[in-house]
Amino acid sequence: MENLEYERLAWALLYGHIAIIVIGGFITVLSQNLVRALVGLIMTLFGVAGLFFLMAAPFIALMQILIYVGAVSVLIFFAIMLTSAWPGGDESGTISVRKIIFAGLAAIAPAIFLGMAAILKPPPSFLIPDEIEVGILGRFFLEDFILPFELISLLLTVAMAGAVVLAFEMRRKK
Amino acid sequence: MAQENQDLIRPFADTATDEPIINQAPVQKILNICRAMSLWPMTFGLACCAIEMMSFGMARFDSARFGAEVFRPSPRQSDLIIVAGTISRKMAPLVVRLYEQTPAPKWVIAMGNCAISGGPFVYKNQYGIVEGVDLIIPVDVYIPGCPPRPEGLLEGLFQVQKKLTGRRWWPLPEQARTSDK
Amino acid sequence: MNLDLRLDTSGDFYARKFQPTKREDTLILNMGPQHPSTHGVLRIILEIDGEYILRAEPVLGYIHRMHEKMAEVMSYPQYLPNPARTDYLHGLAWNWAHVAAVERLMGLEVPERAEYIRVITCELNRITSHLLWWGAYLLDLGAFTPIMYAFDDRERIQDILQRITGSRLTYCYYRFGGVSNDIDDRFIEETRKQCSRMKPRFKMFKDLVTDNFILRKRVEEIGEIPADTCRKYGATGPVLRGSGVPYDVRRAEPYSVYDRFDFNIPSYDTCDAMGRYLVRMDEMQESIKIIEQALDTLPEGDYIMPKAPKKPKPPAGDVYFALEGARGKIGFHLVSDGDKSPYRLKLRAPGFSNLSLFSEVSEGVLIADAVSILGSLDLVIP
Amino acid sequence: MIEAIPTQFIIIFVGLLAVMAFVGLNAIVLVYLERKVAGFIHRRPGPYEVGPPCFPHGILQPFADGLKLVGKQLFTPRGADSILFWLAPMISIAPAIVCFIVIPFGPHLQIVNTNVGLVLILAFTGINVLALCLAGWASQNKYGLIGAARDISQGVAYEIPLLLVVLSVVFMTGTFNLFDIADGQGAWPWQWYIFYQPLAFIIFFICALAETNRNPFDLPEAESELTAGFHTEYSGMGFACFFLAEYAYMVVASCIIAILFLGGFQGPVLPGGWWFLAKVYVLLLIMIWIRWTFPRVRFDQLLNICWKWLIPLAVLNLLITLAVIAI
Amino acid sequence: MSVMTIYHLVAIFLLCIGIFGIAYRRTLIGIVLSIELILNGAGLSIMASAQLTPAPNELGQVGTLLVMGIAAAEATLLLAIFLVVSRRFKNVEAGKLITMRG
Amino acid sequence: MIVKSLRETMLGMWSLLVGMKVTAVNFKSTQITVHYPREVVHSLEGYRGHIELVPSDEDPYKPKCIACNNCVRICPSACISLTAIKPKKKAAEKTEAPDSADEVKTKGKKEAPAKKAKPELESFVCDYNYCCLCGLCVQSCPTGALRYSSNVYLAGFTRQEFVLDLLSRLQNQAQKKEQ
Repeated sequence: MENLEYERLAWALLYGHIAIIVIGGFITVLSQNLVRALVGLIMTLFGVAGLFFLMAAPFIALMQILIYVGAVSVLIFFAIMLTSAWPGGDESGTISVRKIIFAGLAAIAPAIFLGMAAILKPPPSFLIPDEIEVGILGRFFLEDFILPFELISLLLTVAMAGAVVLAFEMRRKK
Repeated sequence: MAQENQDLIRPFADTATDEPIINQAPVQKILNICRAMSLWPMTFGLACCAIEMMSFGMARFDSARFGAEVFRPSPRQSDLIIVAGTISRKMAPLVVRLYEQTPAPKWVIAMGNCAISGGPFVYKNQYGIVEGVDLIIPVDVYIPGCPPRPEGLLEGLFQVQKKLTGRRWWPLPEQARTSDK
Repeated sequence: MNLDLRLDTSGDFYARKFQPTKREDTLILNMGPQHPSTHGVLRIILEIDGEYILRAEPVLGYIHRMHEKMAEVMSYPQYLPNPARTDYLHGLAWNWAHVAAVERLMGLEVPERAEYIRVITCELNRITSHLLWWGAYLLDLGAFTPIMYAFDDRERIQDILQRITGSRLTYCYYRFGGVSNDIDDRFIEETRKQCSRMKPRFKMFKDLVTDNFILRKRVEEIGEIPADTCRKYGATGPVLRGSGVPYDVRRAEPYSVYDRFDFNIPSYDTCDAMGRYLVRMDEMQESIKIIEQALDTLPEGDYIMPKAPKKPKPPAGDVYFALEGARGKIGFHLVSDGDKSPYRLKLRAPGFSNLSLFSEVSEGVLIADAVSILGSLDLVIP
Repeated sequence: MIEAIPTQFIIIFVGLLAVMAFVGLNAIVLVYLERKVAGFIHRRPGPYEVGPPCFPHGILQPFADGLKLVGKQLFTPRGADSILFWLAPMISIAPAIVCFIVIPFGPHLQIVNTNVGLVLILAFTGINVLALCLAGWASQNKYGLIGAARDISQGVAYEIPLLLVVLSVVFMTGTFNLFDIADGQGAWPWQWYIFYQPLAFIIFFICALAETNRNPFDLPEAESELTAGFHTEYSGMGFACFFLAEYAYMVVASCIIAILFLGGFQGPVLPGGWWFLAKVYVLLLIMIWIRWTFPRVRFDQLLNICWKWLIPLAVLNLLITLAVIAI
Repeated sequence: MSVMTIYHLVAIFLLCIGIFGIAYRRTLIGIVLSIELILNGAGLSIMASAQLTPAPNELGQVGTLLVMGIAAAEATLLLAIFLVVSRRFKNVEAGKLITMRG
Repeated sequence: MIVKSLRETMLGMWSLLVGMKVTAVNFKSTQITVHYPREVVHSLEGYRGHIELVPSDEDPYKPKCIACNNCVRICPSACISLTAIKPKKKAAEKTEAPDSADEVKTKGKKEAPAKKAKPELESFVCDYNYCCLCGLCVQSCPTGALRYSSNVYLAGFTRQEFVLDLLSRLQNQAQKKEQ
């Protein structure tokens, strides 16, 4: 009995998060105002974080919030403010129908293939995932996945350096 | 002169007060008492009286005792506009704008003779002074003096509280004992 | 008189005239007239790039009170209360300037005791003015507590002054030929007490603020004004002395009885906000020195000339009288045509000259520094 | 899937309500405390007269302020993005409340004991930056915009040493579980981590001040420079929300410091909850004391402190910690 | 339909709407927002595949973390690039950046 | 260089602690606040408030004023207006308190000082709204009929409240004193 209630709750949560993701996605893509689009993206990010939670990976969910919401979207916000702080510089204005059609086609094509693949050929799966310790994850990173880990560190460092170099070039031009 | 000042008056159409969300008498009364006890003034000094306005917030007279020490720099967060000083014609539109920027339950104190009437700066052929802030924005309480002492401003604060709640909350200064400070 | 009060987001006359430069993505920021750090009614239009100020232009006149015009309408004694309202922080100096200008024009001989009283009260007033500046400046820099301590002392001095002058702020104490009230023993005693009280206070101020690491970083090497620039703009007072020029009217062209006292003219050649800060802090101590000397040597006698003119009518002619106010050189240029009111009066307000520096100094600094510089100039916009 | 749901769903719900009450109460106490402490430092009584004689010393002052703010007109400035404008205060206050559900207030006083508690708090406090940016941007006010830009730079910069310092503590304990971290320390002060990691404590404290926008790092709302910074245009409840959020984050920061460095609920004699409360309030008092003593730092100095001092020191601290652990 | 399919469908939705956004948006920042959506979809898909199948869970989590790291790096770089672009071209609309020389 | 900057920073940190000590000392010291409505400051003596009439020695209901108009003429803000009747004339038109400064000014000029018989004061109005508290009127008074009040607690809802009819105030004060 209790389990049934919990299962219902779980489904409700699942669909709730999916709804958030869908709404957020549409806001992100269709909003005329870039900051609102960013808020839509944040909605989506929270929804995805919620799905991670439901998949029993709270650490990844929190990392999603920490990295995406706390860092990436703040950076994008910064970019919006620095490039087009005032109305007119963003996405206002009409967009041609042709463009919408092409964009829609571009989006639907993979949707059909992948969607069919996902529905018709589902791999074996189960309902209840395991939660793993953060420590195990860390050990995994440092033992088995040391190369990707180092690579991503390198990538981040290079990106930082590149950003700094670009920013300095900008300042010099002043 | 009075005729010219008429030009400065404009209908306060932009500052239409919203209907209160809760409009029950006892609730309103409690809310009014709360408002009276936390009048946040705006950091808005115009001239000499502003210095006395500072004294009013400082340790000796300490407006904090009556919940009025939170001087907010932004008009959006303040309740009380203390017009402390002479209003020149150049400043007048800005005073009006500040008044309009302040959200609805708001009160205005005209502090000092300049704000009340132009004070010592009223003379023949005078060209730059608005003769009284009440010509441009509605004033609730007047405090005369040039400048008034901080006690006067405190009395003005009490008057605003009286206007809000219908009673004076503090004893009269006549019965006060003399402090050694 | 047609004042258009409609809300206009494109800015008013000044902001429109202040065209942005060719550079893109700069922001025109309107600081004031109602802004906590412009102290009342100064307005500064800034063009900023990020946090850096590209150009700054002060807009004056939000408290234009027609002091000069007023003098032409009113008779000499009727004008007595007004100079103190020109610079409401150091009112007595302005009061003195007016009185002394008329006295000089009429050739009146002021009794010695009156001169001493003038010196004492004026110096006390200078201390209150500097104290207020000190507090307000630190308020600009984000420290809230010092102004409270400054007002503690300020209130005490104001009490002392109020007993004899009758007001706290806008004094109307000096009269043609003397002062309006004699000082008594209680005044002398209280002043002495206050002087000795101030000395440990300065130590406390130093501990709390002057030595503070954060404050030093905020004022050192900020707003450097070379002595040349000061001369160009006619800056005087602590601003000039903070740039290493020990020019003080009290010493350069001694008026009244200042030549009898032994005091230093503090000056710092760092030229920055710290220099101006230290000059004012030292000046308060020098003022205390002057007051103590004056109290020691206070002569007996009249406090006002026996036959002081009630309604002076100075002979035709003009006179210029300058003295050292808390903010710099105060000048009164009085032209009389022999009537009961001046023909023309020109006031030299030190704040005006000092403010004109701001535009040049604040180019290329951060907004926070601009606030610091503005505060260190110690402006009272007349 | 079924197991994936936290089994104490109801507990969380009730806990959230309790936390909201706690946050509100705390804000009221803190506002009163702040004004009173400021008053005493200035040699004046602070709030004193408000309230009937049975509530002396102005204890009712914060209530009056709160109710007044509720009764103020809500004002959406012209040209502002009204949805985002009112969304921002809510985004600001909500994560603060979430943070409280994983904090162990006492040995048995914790709503959710999760293995990722510390990460949760770090993740959710980061959202505040976003809220303040939204507030500054949406109000179409230049002061607000500058305040928002300052807040982003400040928030992003100070997050880094904060994380590094937290990591060095986590390496010592080997867990993100706040309860375990607190439990791992002994009852006596020399068993607390402040004793092993004094540098980390100082860095964390400075970063906490910066993250909660407290003086001397209150640049996004620098009163004398930007009038009121990002909340210049907020009136009534919007302002109150930011106010509440600021105090809530202060409490969160103090709680984290107390748990990470001061032994959390550990302490001799008294029951744990009281110790925790005492530690948190001592930290809050120090924050208030600092606020009323120092001037504000400048913006570039703020970033210099972070990049030139705190981050190298934090890295150093981390390396030393690792070395000690390895040995 | 199994739960994993639902997750996958959500991931596909994110991918599609991201692609749509890339084509539809005019400004570079809008395009970055869309790319973030796609990356999220990828992360979700990886997570679901690892957690809900017999595949090792760590693999999925590590993969997602790597995706996040890439997203962060990309955002940092793009921010700097946008600043330069906006300074040189005075706008950040993709359609108007037609010259190759700055 | 590094050592120097480190040393500087350390000294700076120490200075911060010193500052905190100062505030802590002040936290403990006694307060200087005057709890105003319950107690008043000790030093109101000498303060120039608005002016009041001084009663004559023989009759506390009668002012010392001889209606010489000196104060009216000297007042920079033209805030005093007084009317007087000569004792012989019976019916003098009653004037009300003037509203604006212009009116006051003209009135002040119209009323020629009666020189021959000792005139009796009929009304003495000080429009405190214009006063600048310079004290010239008190000093110019030949009979010492004016004094400063130390009533600094004025505040009201209208500005008309501060158009002070000093004569009736004098009578009220005399009445109070009798009681």
